[in-house]
Amino acid sequence: MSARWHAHEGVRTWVALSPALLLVGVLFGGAVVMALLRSIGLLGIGEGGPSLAAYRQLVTDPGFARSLGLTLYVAVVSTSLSVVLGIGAALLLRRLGAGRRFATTMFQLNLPVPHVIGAVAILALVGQSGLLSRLGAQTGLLDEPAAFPAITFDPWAIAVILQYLWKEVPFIGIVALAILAAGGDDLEEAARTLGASAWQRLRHVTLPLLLPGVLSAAVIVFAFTFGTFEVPLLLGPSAPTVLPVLAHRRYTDVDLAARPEAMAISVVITVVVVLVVLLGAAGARRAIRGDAAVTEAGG
Amino acid sequence: MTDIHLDGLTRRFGDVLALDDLHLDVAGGSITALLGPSGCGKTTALQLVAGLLRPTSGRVRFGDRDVTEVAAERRGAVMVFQDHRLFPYLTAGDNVAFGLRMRGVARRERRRTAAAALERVGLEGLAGRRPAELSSGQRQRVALARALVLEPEVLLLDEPLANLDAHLRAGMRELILDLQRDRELTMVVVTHDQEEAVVLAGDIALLFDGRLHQHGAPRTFFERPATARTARFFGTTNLVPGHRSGRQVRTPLGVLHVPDGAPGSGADGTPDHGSDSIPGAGAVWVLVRPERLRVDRGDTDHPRVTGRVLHSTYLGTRTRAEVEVAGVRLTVDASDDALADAGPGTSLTLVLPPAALWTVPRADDDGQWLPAPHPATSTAGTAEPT
Amino acid sequence: MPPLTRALLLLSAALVVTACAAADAGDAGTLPDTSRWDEVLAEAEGATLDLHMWGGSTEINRFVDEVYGPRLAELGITLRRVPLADTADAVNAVLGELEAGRSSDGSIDVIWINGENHATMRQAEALHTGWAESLPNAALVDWRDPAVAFDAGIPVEGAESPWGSAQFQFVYDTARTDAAELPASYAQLADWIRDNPGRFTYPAPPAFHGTRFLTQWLYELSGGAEAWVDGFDEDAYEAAAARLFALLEELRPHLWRDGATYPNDIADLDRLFANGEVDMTFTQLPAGIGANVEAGTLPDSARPFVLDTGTIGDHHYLGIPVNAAEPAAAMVLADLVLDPDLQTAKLDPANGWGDGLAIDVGRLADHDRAAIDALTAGFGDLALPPERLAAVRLPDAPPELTDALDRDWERVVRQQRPRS
Amino acid sequence: MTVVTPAATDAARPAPRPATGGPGATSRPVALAVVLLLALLLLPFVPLVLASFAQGYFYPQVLPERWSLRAWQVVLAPDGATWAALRDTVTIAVSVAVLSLVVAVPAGRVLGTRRFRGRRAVELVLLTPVLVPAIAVAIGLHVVLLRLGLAGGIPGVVLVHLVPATPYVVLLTAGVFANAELELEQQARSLGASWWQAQRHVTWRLVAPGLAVAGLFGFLVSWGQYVLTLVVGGGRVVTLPILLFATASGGDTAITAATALFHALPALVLLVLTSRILGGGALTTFGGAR
Repeated sequence: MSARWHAHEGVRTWVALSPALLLVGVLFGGAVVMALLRSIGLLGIGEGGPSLAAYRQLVTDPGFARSLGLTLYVAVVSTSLSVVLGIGAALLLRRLGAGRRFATTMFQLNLPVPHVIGAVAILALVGQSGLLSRLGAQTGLLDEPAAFPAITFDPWAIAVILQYLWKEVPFIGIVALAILAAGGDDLEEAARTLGASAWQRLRHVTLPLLLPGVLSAAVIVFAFTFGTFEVPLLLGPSAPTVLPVLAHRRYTDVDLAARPEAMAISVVITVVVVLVVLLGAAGARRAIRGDAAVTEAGG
Repeated sequence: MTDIHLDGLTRRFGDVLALDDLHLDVAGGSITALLGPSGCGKTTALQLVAGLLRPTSGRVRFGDRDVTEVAAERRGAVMVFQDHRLFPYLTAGDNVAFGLRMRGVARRERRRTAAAALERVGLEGLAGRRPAELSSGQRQRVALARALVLEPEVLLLDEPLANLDAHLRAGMRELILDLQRDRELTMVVVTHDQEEAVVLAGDIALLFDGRLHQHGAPRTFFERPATARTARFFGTTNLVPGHRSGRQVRTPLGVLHVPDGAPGSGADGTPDHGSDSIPGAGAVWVLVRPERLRVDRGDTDHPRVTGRVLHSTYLGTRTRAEVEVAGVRLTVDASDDALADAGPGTSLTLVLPPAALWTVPRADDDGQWLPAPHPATSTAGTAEPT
Repeated sequence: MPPLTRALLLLSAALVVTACAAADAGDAGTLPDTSRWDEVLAEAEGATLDLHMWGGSTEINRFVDEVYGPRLAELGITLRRVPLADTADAVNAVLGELEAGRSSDGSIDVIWINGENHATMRQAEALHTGWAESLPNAALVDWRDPAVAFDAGIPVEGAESPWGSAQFQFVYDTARTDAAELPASYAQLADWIRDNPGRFTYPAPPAFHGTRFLTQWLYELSGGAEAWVDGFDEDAYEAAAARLFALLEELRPHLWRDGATYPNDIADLDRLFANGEVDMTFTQLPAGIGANVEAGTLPDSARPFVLDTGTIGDHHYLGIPVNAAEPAAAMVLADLVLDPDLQTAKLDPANGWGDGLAIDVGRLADHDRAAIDALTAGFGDLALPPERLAAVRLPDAPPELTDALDRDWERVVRQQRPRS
Repeated sequence: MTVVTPAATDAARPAPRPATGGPGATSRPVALAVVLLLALLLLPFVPLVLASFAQGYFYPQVLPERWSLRAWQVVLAPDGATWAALRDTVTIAVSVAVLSLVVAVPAGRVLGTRRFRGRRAVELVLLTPVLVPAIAVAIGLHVVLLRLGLAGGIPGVVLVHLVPATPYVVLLTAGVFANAELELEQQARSLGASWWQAQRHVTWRLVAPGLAVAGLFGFLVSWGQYVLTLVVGGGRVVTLPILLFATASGGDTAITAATALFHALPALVLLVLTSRILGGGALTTFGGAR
């Protein structure tokens, strides 16, 4: 192979990649740069030069700290519960004999449904005057709406987490099913003949097999639950609220000085998410690309 | 050493009868091969022995212990699979130590035993490698080590060599035989390759369509096949149609004398299921192995036949030729120069040593194996007795 | 203002500052002369009019499409109604275009606007001025009424043509609350809240109804609306605000959900009220809650009421951006909506809206006036009589006051931080 | 995210062999647990459906006292805002799907089949827009588009939707190419097919279903976008999410419920459709289109 061919090969590679990188780079990169610049007071209304006033303001503002805490709590709880319940659901569905294909299709029916709709539906279900509360009233268990536990707009953001579970448990479940479908049964059988009990098979075969793929899917879930705006706005608590809602609230604040602060919050959201991504980066890419590690086992 | 007893083992999947009433005994410390074409139920049988499947009916006994209801993980039968099934997220060493870990053996002890096992299969020093970094041959040997390290009562191999390249297979067979002799394991090997069955197993059980067709020592399958189907499966290509009465068989090649011994009975006389209905006479196939036929050099009084050579192929150590005699095609394997020089069309006389002849029952319509006689030269399909 | 309320108010100053610098010397589109109205009609013929308005109420949207659409079509104008989740989106779009140098042929011809959005656009000089009072139907409007001449304390100066009027009213449920117990002032409301723990709340500012609810409370604590008519006084505000927020803190445990959280907007409050989680909600419709009851968003037993100490009444207007592509057609619409028969139709809840009049009843011809009187008589007790509303109407507060209220509420009530 | 075609795996396994339990039958507790799981997932749709057919559906009514088709008549009104919103939403989503595929196929092929220095870095760069929250990006993007004069129109919205959609589509396409047996291309060439014929008759047939899924994924990411559409669309672009939020702030629960169901329906139809295209019952994961 002449060197020229290799060079040619390399060039062709980067030419093929350029449209995607250009589009994502210019648009997304431009947006992030804009947000960064405005968070230090440039391009915005402030005449003064770049200043970290907005960030200093955030650090001193207890409201910000509480919001950050709440957002982390919501994202971590939603993600970990989604992983546990998702894997549980996958293991359950896998043991279904007849009707497994139908059940799995129904299981992921709400995946394409946008979150906004999920929020409206969950509010209508678990709000204090929602369907469940009304059933309580009809059966005499509850005498007034306030008797129903307040899990919407509540400090623990339970309705928000419920909505995320409603969408993300099927997502993790499907990823787990995909990984196990590519050789999970065979390895468990091999383990059985090697004397592994049901519990040992789960701990030493099924879970290790699922780990890389599910971990990367979990990163995606964390990034979403940490950064989304519509669901906590419709279902979540108002004080403290999650960072995205806080960022929006500061953003539309009458006081113009709040705008760099809003940008700073957006930057913080971005930084936290990118950090988590770097943590699970390898797994995330593999999960999305679908060639989970287990395929080598089949070879 | 544990012997295995399978009593009337049957397994049905919906309306598919995968295994039908299998009765088989495997002596402790011996190797039995379950042989047959794909879909004949041999893998299902193995899984039933391993406990990975529950039988629809029938019992599985290890020695005097009835293990039919015992779960695979407590049955003491380890299985090595065709696709090696190593745990991709564990190193080779950890894979081998897996079974020990399940038994709660301490880490240092496990590591030491695993290293020894790897060395035993010729993979010392590769304990740290991931399965993805090993060749298919190495992976299969790790799988073997993983099973042996548990010193199982029973070792079950499901087409262990099917995925390996030809040159690797011979080495692996030696390794398996060596390991088995070393630990006097009771071993059952499933394979579709009769050569592998003959080399590995002291005893072969031939299955067709979920039923046991013939069971016995490898030689009987070559020399004393019970039925034409067994013969064909084992590659005895010369089948001459004929009618037998007593020890004489009228065939298109003339009257042939066959040695004593009821047709289809195993050399060591073990009763065979497939052939209990054979009377001493009637429609039979006369079988003669190509390598037992010889070119006539006028130095014997054995029966001789003369035919025309259709074509011949040089196989290095010997030559294979196809000779048509009275409408019947015979394949001859010999290292005789005369054969090597015989071009197509030349006339050739072959010797039929009586000891090499054997008869198996022939159903009236069972002529499908016979290659359609060449229209131009053949006389009637099956020659009238002369 | 619903979520993303003033999402793009953000860009106002930033864009305006850069836009003015960048845009070439303001040759924003000039307005046709309204004195020769037939020429305006001619110029408007064949135009496509982009009307940007809050799209949250399907009834209002249907009213605009089905009533104004055909009448404009008769004049050769195609109405294109663009629904907004928040009027600030349109404000931002105009300011964005100006900032990007597009000072003419803009994408928006006319905006349904009032209050802060009006203030923002006037601050950015983004609205045509001086045209509203010269429309043919402007004669029907009482431009001397401060509620018309001033929009949230800022003089209209012909930059906005009134479309309708509204007045803040409370709503209660006769099935749950006895009319006699109703409070007549904010002081009595505070007592009512203490007596009915968990049964009252208000939308969180900067939601429109929340801000207005607190503004009226501030009026009562600072000696009435008169104190603010001639502009914003920082010290007077500080004094009154201190008393207001102290009171709100004291009342907090008695509110719905112990005052830990507040509904996002009037829609959430309506839902809480309709489902019996709280006992009061608000409305702005002079024609009362007939339309809401008919649409099933409020129970049949709901009734409006006002406090003797007064509630804020104001007008909502139509404004024409400086870079409007079809200013003539925009003026035709502004004039059209003031036709007496269309104002009456807008007042009638059966048509889905029930919005107050922008025109002065006194200036109408007898038959128009009779039609309106007959209509209001038919409202029954689902609406308050116009006289009752007029008697307690207070002017809107200057934007500085409402902005200060919003900011303080966020810090004190939402974030529980002491007022700086 | 992972392209799953269990139909293929089921077919690959000769005899049906559930891991445990009797041959083929499902043990009772497992079936019961699955039914409960599915019920829980479908439960939230119940109050929406009830509310959408009700008039004055207040607490404590469980079944509406007054049934009414008013909400659905308004939502489905022929010249109503809903159909216009649906038209725009579909136009945008389809253009996003197509454009993202056009950009993704070359990049995906390279990422899926070739090892080259910097591959990991490229993937990470492509991954971040998917993960960074829309609110943080929306504001910055709007100013960028304003500078480009594209704000406030459907083209601008399509462009901005490409940011969260393209990465998913590229990475999914990479997965498709990684799993496709591209050696068949050489096989075709050896059978005399030209480069172009090989692409058209072999490669395309191999990757088409997978690309359909990737494209559909781009469609669904755009389909559910709210913040980006609102901020960049400047209120002038009314997609279904925008309409849903506008009606939600309008307070009429019946119309909000009907609009929500109207918005959810097409996505569900697409799910069933694609599972049919890709071979009976094949499941495609949409990774929870945001």
